[in-house]
Amino acid sequence: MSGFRLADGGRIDRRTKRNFTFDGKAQWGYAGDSLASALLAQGQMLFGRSFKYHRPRGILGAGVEEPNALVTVDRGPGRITPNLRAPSVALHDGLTATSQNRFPTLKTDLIAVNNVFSAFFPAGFYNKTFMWPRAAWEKVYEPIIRRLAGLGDSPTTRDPDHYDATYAHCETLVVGAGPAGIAAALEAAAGGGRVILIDEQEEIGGGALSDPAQWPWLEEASAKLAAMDNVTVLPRTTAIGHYHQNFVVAAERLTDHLSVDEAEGAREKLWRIRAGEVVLAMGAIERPLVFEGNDVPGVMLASAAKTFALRYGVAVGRKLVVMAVHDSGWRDALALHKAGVNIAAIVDMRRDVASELIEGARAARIACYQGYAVTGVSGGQAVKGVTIALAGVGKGQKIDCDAVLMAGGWTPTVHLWSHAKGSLRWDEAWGAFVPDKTHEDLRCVGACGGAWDYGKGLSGGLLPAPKPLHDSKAFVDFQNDVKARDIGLAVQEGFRSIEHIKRYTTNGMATDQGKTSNLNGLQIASGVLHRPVTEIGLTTFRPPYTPQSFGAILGHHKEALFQPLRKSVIDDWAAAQGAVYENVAQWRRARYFPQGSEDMDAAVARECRTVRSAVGVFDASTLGKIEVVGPDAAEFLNRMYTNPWKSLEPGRCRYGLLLGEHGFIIDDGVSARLAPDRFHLTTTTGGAARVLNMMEDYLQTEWSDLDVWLTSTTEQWAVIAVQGPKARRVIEPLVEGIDLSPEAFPHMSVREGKICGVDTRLFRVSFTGELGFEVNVPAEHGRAVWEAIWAEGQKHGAVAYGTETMHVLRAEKGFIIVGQDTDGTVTPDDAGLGWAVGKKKPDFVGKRSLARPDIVAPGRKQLVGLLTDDPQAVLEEGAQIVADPNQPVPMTMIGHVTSSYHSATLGRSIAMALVAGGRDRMGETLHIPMPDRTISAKVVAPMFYDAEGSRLNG
Amino acid sequence: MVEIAEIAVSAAELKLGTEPVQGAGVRLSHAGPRSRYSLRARDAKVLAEVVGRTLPGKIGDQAEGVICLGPDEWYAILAEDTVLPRGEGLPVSVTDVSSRALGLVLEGPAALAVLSSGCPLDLANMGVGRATRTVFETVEIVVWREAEDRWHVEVWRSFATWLWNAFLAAMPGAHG
Amino acid sequence: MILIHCPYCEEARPEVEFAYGGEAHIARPVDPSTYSDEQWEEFLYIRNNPRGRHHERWRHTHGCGRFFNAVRDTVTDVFETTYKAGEARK
Amino acid sequence: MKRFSGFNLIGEAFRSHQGWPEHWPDKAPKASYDAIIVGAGGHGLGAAYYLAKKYGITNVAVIEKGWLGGGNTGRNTTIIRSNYLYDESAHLYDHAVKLWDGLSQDLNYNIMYSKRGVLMLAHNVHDVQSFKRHIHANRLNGVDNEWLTPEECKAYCPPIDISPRTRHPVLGGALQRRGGTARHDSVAWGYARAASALGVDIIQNCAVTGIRRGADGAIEGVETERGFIASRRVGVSAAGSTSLVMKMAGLDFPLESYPLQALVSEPVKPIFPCVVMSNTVHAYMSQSDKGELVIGAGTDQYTSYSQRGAFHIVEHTLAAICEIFPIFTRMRMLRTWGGIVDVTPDRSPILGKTPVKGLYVNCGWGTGGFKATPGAGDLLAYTMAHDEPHKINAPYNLDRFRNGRLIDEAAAAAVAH
Repeated sequence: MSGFRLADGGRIDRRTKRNFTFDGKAQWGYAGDSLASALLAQGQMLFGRSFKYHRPRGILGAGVEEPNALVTVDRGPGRITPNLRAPSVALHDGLTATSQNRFPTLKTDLIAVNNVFSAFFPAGFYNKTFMWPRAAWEKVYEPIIRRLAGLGDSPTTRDPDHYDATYAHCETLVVGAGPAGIAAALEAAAGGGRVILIDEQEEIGGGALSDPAQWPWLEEASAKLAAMDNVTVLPRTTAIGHYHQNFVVAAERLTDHLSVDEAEGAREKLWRIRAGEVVLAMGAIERPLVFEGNDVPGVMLASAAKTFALRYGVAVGRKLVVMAVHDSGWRDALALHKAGVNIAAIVDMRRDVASELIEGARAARIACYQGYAVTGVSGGQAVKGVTIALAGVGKGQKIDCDAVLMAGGWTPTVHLWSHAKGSLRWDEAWGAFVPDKTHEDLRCVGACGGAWDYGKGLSGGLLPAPKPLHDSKAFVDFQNDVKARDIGLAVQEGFRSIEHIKRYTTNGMATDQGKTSNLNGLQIASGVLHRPVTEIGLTTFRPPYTPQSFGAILGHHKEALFQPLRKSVIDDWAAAQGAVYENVAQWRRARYFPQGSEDMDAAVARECRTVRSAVGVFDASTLGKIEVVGPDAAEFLNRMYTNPWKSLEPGRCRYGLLLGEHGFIIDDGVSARLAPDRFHLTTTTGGAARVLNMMEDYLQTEWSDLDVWLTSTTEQWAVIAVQGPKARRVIEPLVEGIDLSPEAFPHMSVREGKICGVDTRLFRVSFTGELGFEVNVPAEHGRAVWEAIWAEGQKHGAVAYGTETMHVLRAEKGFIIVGQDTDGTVTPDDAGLGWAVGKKKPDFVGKRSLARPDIVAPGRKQLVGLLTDDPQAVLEEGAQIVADPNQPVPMTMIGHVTSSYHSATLGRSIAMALVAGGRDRMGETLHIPMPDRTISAKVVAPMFYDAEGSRLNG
Repeated sequence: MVEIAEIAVSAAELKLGTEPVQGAGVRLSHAGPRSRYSLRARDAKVLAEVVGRTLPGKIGDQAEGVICLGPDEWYAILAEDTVLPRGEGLPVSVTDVSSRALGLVLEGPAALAVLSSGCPLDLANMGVGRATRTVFETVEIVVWREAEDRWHVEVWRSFATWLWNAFLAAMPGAHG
Repeated sequence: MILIHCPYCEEARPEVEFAYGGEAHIARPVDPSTYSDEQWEEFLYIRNNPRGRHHERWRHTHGCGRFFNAVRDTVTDVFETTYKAGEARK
Repeated sequence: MKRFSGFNLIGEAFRSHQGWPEHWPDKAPKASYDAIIVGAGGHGLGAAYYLAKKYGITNVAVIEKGWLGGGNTGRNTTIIRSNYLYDESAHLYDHAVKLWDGLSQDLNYNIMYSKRGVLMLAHNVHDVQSFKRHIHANRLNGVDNEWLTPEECKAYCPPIDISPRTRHPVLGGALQRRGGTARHDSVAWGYARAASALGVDIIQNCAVTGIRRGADGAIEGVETERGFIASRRVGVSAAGSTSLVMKMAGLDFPLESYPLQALVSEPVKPIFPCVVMSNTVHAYMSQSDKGELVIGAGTDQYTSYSQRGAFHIVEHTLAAICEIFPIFTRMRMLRTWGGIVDVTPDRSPILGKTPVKGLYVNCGWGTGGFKATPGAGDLLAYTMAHDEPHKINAPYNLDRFRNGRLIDEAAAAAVAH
């Protein structure tokens, strides 16, 4: 049928038809319709199924408060969105919507048997059963419960849409563009400051959209706002939360209201708004009444029926009965009557109702029943009629109707006010909480501020009924199937705070977050407990105001832009060579350079052999670098690092070990003194930012008297390590102005000069144990210099090697990697780096902690080398070490393997490990129990190659 | 049945553009090579003498490419190949960081909106000629308002690719 | 995202430019070696953690780079004041 | 206490469930108790239950300033696991996991412990080394934890994107099959109901205002909004408020309280079968029985008691979630909330005696307290009953901050070079 569209009226465009489908069935509506109004116009009453009992449900509200009519909208592959509220879905051509949480169909839902047995599933039923047999919970009960629960289906593919985000600033932000909000915006705009006015609906106007008398004014005001260039008006934008200092987060829906082929650009946009003043004009939401049968499709809020009729030109029924406890019900009824909707009767719990309302109703030939309450609703999937009774207990009389309108009074929308930690005050007249105090520059205007005259009424939605509460089937939370009696049961079972009652019954925890159920639940609880509402408390509102897509919240941080991936200037060259990468902190680094069909082991073996026998080139650019400059530079480093720095000659390098104040190793690196007042520090790749921040901390807050400054030069320098017996021969032809001879340029020294014509800081250092240089050149020249060195290197059989080979080569020499061979609980002595601690220094960061009882106690884990009895067995890094392999589990573990590799140079495996009392165990055989076998290994010094270091001077 | 399509472009595949990109009301381009120095000193006068330039006195001020970033810190964006003396032995720090950063330029009426897509500052209220260190989402940048509609953005070299593409994502018309 | 008034920049700036630095006015001893284990534990680990007025350090990392001190109410997160490092406790 | 069972549930259905008594009677404080627990979260209620059930001390009061279970117990993401590295941690959390198993039956209250598995994703070589270390240590400690290849991770949890082209490719994962989730509120309610059935008084809306110590310095009782309550044994299990309570006893603690946020999506049909955690991208997620995706965010950087966090934390968390699980960008955030987590310098708890005789403490659980609930309760009870820590919680003393014997799990997963 299609007889529910009124002859005229509404803001819809009757000349423009919109075709759509619901549950596969072709339907149509007009431009300006919502999915809900278009379906109602077609006589659709049944929209969804409830969460728990799968009861048939219709439309309750006309806005974001809607708990029942949830649909899934399908905009094509990857563009499926579940749980959308039909009244908030703008109609567009080709809209494809389906109902949810029903099996197999909306009309005949087999799971509705739950409803028959609902007596067995009261609040908290799951706590009381499903415990036997033990295993059955996860195996049987839980899977079933999980399948019955949930609403729509999650998307199962990648979302092709993208999302925008921005920051915005204004002097005044107005949330809600009803009459009060628009007035506030106009007033603020007149002052000249930047104003942002946002509203969640398709067009601004709020309540005025449902009141044709206000449309001319609305036109005018909208035009005025549009004309002011200091005003930004954002419809389809929901303020989801208020955060500290008037930081309001809102999300704008850009394309979901358009047909798929009209949609272009980002789907949604996140607005992160910092406002001087925030004005909340979010209005109020009408409250349902709690009576037997109040969830039959066709029972809805009076304000919703008014909106459907006056804004969308749709009658929600042919014969309506209004159940009111508030004047607004009468006013809406009269407005509906005026719009041509047939109101059969107005039933009001109150005996004394303002005479002009009664006269108005009589004049409209509407039967009036004061002092009566609806006690029952007939009809299953649609209303057939109601039973009313005097004071809810008298003899019942039936009234035929096909829709029932509830006018239970109003709840100010104070969500954002609460987000801002504004306090609330109980207002008897409203029967609701209204804003009280806040420390933010924040105010509420219009209905949400409690300042709105839409008549008087009773507070409290529970109507008197012939049945006792514990037998009542009156619903409070429609989506979660919470009945008044569930709240009674919760109280009976000892739950007295609203937080408890809410969690036990799940009242207010559905996707509408209690917009229509919180206050009714609260007042029912207060009634049962015979205690004032204020003593029961109000559940705090949390962001978001309405459900918000993850997509808009993550904005641009999606896929390729999720997080920056840092690459050195030589990275592209490595890629061209087919390098395999690993991520290290924010960087990616070449791990190895496979040739042909080589796997990692083969490639690394080749790279290692070549470095040891000829030469290898390695991109060390990601190492952190800090320029330390000033007269007190040496003094500062002396206080930061464990070892002495004042005595370091310009032109020389030193290994620096950095501890936290807790005495454990946090970073290391080789640093150079370029001039009496200038040092070039290096840190680990991952430690760069951390170390600089730590040094700044000490410099600024502890030793601010020192004349020294720190500058990050990590990205100023590209660093090319040239390592191997032929290293000098490779760079010799390229270097100008530096005498590379061993005498003039010994190991652990630095020179400034030129290479390939560009400035260089040339370090003679080695992390491989071979003769080695680290060429520092300004990053912009890094690639060119690298290629020059590479070309030269080809004459000497050079390889490019990656981090894996670097790890193997340094392990052969027993050099540690902070973060791999140390783990934040390792002291210098534990790591065998006691030599790097200045014994004579009175103080350095972390020194005092090294004297703590447990740090000086015997038996600490110490870094040692391990040689497996089977030279080909490569231990797994992280494998645990025991002294007695035959002990039962739990075993006593005395350490773990920190580094382990096959060493091509030595033709066997090598490993480093942290072992309790390790240095006293030299020569001991320890055991590494693996799942399939136990590997035994001998404890040795962590130095496997060229112990005397002769190759350094090759 | 979950089926996750491959992403079109990965973080590793992002490219740093070389040519200017024109979007609706905004143009993104490279500022080109510059000499850059980090200048530090307790006493601005001593430093000013060393580098032979006037140093703006207030944080956020800028004079001839020298920006006051902090009470003892200035950042100089100078013509390519400008060399400043190190002032060795003096209580100052003059450090060449020419290669550390790249300069990107956003210009046009929509430039402010592009920058505001990820920068939390109220840039509309930032005076022409002023500059500051801040962030674009999680990435540190230095923003210098060279003219009403022209913004010079300094970013560390390895973050430039991400920033370039983040700007593109916020540029109407230039959207990938 | 809280706004923090930087006493060096002399303007309120967004939290993401700052790094929190823990409780303020915990001076590192000039000569830690004179500290007993108990004193050293107190310096390293014991924190006031009040509900209400909290003296704390912040660093304007992505701004002027300076560490400074602040007094903030830990219940409302509202700043009472911020002041330069080295100034007396407020 | 009326027994909970399917049989009684059906029986009650025929009398409209009017026969169910209060879970726990709301008691007024007596003049004195043999033991007082300050804080009626899962840990505190658990301690009261085990004091009465295992250690024969039934004259016990649990004092709560608000409503029981209203703190972190009701605000966490309900993850249960025990695959910790160090022996001390593995033993502590595995003690808890053993108690989780069968807790529903012990309490006659279905707390919905669901062993659906906790999968921790490794995204770089350092993660792999660190996870393997955990797995080996767990195996030798008798704690289940196994290595999964990326394909096995995908098979176990299909929404994971294991493409090598993501910003943080999945290189594998560590799976603890016994890990999972439980219903947080039910845990508090179940303990409260079972404890009060054993004679424990649960006193809500009764803030502690002072701690009274005798001339010898020993505990004599607690001052409360409802008067003085005497006891020579007081156990403080007050999470974020522990510093404040300890100050009343004249003790300064190595604790700081930070805001921790979490959020849930709208409910959908089952799509996410387990718990997945990723430390590298900072995200963890599971799906509740109700169908909501339950997502943990990070802590804010500053200390606070506001139970309110910054929005950019949520931005980063959801970006991370959608990076690993790209099918969820159109899912919608339904509710966010904040808790106050008390963090120690080594991010491990303090559980045992204090320098004050008769004063015991259980705090510093940081973001990991829920999983330990039964264990922490039992061990606090044991320590109070014997005036001696159990060998499992002995290492979790205050001395470690003086002598340096820290239990630093986070440091052990130190960031790589």
